[in-house]
Amino acid sequence: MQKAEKPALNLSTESIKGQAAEKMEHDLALLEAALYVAGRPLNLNELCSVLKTRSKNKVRKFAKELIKAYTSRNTALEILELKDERYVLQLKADFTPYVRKFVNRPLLSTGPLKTLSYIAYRQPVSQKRVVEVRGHHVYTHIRMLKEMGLISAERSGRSTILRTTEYFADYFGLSHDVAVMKKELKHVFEDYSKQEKSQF
Amino acid sequence: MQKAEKPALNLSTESIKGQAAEKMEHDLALLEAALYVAGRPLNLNELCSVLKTRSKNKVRKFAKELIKAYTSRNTALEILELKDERYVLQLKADFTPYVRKFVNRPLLSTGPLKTLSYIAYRQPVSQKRVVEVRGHHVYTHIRMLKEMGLISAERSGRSTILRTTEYFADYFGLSHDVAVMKKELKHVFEDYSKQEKSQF
Amino acid sequence: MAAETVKKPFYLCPPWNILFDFHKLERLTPWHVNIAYLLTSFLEEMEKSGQIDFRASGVALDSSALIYLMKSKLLLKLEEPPPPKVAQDFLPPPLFLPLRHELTSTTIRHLLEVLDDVLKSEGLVHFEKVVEESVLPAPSEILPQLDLYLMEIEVQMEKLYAALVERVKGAGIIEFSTFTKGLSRLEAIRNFILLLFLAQNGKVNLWQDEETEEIYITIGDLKLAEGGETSA
Repeated sequence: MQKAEKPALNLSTESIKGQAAEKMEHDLALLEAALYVAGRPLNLNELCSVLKTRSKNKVRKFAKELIKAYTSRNTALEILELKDERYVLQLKADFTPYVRKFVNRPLLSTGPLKTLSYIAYRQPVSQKRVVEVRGHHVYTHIRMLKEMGLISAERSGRSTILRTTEYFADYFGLSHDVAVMKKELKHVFEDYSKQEKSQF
Repeated sequence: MQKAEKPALNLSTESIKGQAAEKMEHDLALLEAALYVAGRPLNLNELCSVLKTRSKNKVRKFAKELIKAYTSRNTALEILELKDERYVLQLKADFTPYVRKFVNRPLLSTGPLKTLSYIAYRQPVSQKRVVEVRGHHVYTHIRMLKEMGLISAERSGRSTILRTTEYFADYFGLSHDVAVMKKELKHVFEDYSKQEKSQF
Repeated sequence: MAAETVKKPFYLCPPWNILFDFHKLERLTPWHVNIAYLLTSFLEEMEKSGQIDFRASGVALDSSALIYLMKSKLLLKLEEPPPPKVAQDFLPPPLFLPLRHELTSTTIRHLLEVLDDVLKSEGLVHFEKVVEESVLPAPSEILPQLDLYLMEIEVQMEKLYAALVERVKGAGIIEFSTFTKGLSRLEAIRNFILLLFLAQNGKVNLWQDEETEEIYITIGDLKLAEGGETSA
C-alpha cells in the first residue's frame, strides 16, 4: 500500500496522484474485507459486486495487487488465486498446527448438521421429503442453512428443491460437480462406516 | 515488518540481528494466526500458549507491535486491545455495509439484534417480559440467539430467565461483569443515538 | 310393492325422518337438532316395534355424526387473533455484530457421522401411505358426502398447526392458556376442538397438569427432560 509514501505536498499533480492512490487503497481494502468475512473463495463476479464495477479486468488487476501486498508483508495470512479465477484469503498452512486449538466452534450444531448431511447425500431433494425424514423442526434448519449459504432452494412447480452450494463443497473440500460430489460422499461414507465397524 | 530490510551480508552481528528480526516476525505471525482462526478475543494466557512463553510482558509487547503493524498498513482489518488485556482481530466497522452479504453465518437482521440488545440491557430478564415488550415473533429471535450462543436460557420455576453469554461479551468487547457491561452498553446506545441524530 | 311403499317404517316419519333425508339434513340448522333425544327415541321406538334394523341404525348414527360435524364446523370459523398488546419499555437500538472471520471445527467426518444417523432414521419413515380398507361395505346412497366437511376441518387444522409450529419454532411446548391468550372463550373452544383433532392425528400431544389444570401442547420431536407423560 502507498499510504506511507504519500507526500504531504499539495501540488496539483501530486494531489491527484494521492487521491488515486487513496482510491486504490480503499478498493484493495474492500476486496480484502470481502475475502476476510467470506472465509471462502470468491469469484470475479462477486468481487466485481464489491467494487461496484463491471470491469473484470479492473478486479483481476486489483486482486493481483492484493496478492502482491500480502506476499510482501509476509504475515500468517495469504491470498491465493484458485482455478476459474477465484480468490481466497486463508491462513498459511504452516501455521495451522500452532493455532488449531483455537478452532473449537462448530460450523453447525448437530441438528442442522444432520439436515445438511441428508440434503447433501440425497440432493437434489424436495423440501417435503427432508421434512418427512427429519421432522417439522427442520424448517428452522433449512432457513439457517440457506442464510449461511450452505444450501440453495429452488421452486419447482408446487415443491421446493434443495441442493448444496459451491460454498458447501469448498468448506468440506468436495467437488463442485454434484454427481462427483455424491460419489465422493458415498466413498468417504463407506470407508467411514467400514472403519466404524472394524472399531467395534 | 523487517524482512525487506534484511541484509544479504553474512557478518556475524548482522546475521544475529537478522535472526532476531526473523524470529520476531514469526512470533507476530503466530499471534496473528491465532487471532485469525479464533475469531474472538484471546487473553494474554492464550497468547502466551501460542508463543510457548510464560512471559506476559513479551506477549504484551508483541501484541502491541502487531497492532502497530496493522495500523500502519491501514487495511480493512484491525487488531484491538479490549478490557482485561484481551486482543481481537476483526473487520473495521466502516467496511461492514459493503461486505455483509458475504458473511457465512446466519447474520442477524435488525429484529433479532433489537431483541438481543433488549435482553443485554435488561438482563437477567424473563422470556415472558421480552415477549410482552417485543411481541410474539421474538420466540424465533430467542431461538436463533440461543443457537448462536449469544444468550442462554435458564428455567426458574415456571418462567424462563434469559441472559447474555460470555461469548456475547467477547463478541462486543464488553466486560464479563454484568453491571459493568450494562454501563458500557448504555454508552454504546448513547453514541448510537447521537450518530442517528447527526445523520438525519 | 304398492303395499310396501304405503307401509313405510316409523323412522321415515318425523321427527326421525330428518336422519334419513339427505336434502333436509343439508338445509337444517344443526343447533336445532337434539341428537341425543332423536337417537334415544329412535332406539325406544325400534325396540317397541320389535323390528331391529341394523341398516337404519347405521344410517341414523352416520347422520348424527354428520350433524356433530356441522356443529363443529360452525364453531370452527376461525377469526384472526387480535394483535398482541405490546408493553412499554425502553427499547435500545440494535447491537450490530462486528464482523470476524472464525475458523470452524466441523469437518467432513462430523458430516458423515451424523449422516449415518439420518440415513438410519430414513429407513424408519414409510413413504407409501397405508391404504385403509373399510371393514364395512360402502354406505348407501342416502348418506351425504362427508368429505367436504372433513376437508374444511382439515384446512383449519393445518392453519392451527402452522400457527403452533410458528409459535414454538418447529418443536416445543406451549401452554394452552398462553396460546389462546386474548382470544374469546368461543375461539378458545374452537381451538381446543381442533387441537383434539390434531392430537388424534398424532400431530401434537396434549397433557394436563393435574394441579394447575393447565393443558400443555407439545409439537414436534421433543426430548422431555423429566419424561413427562404424553397422551394423545
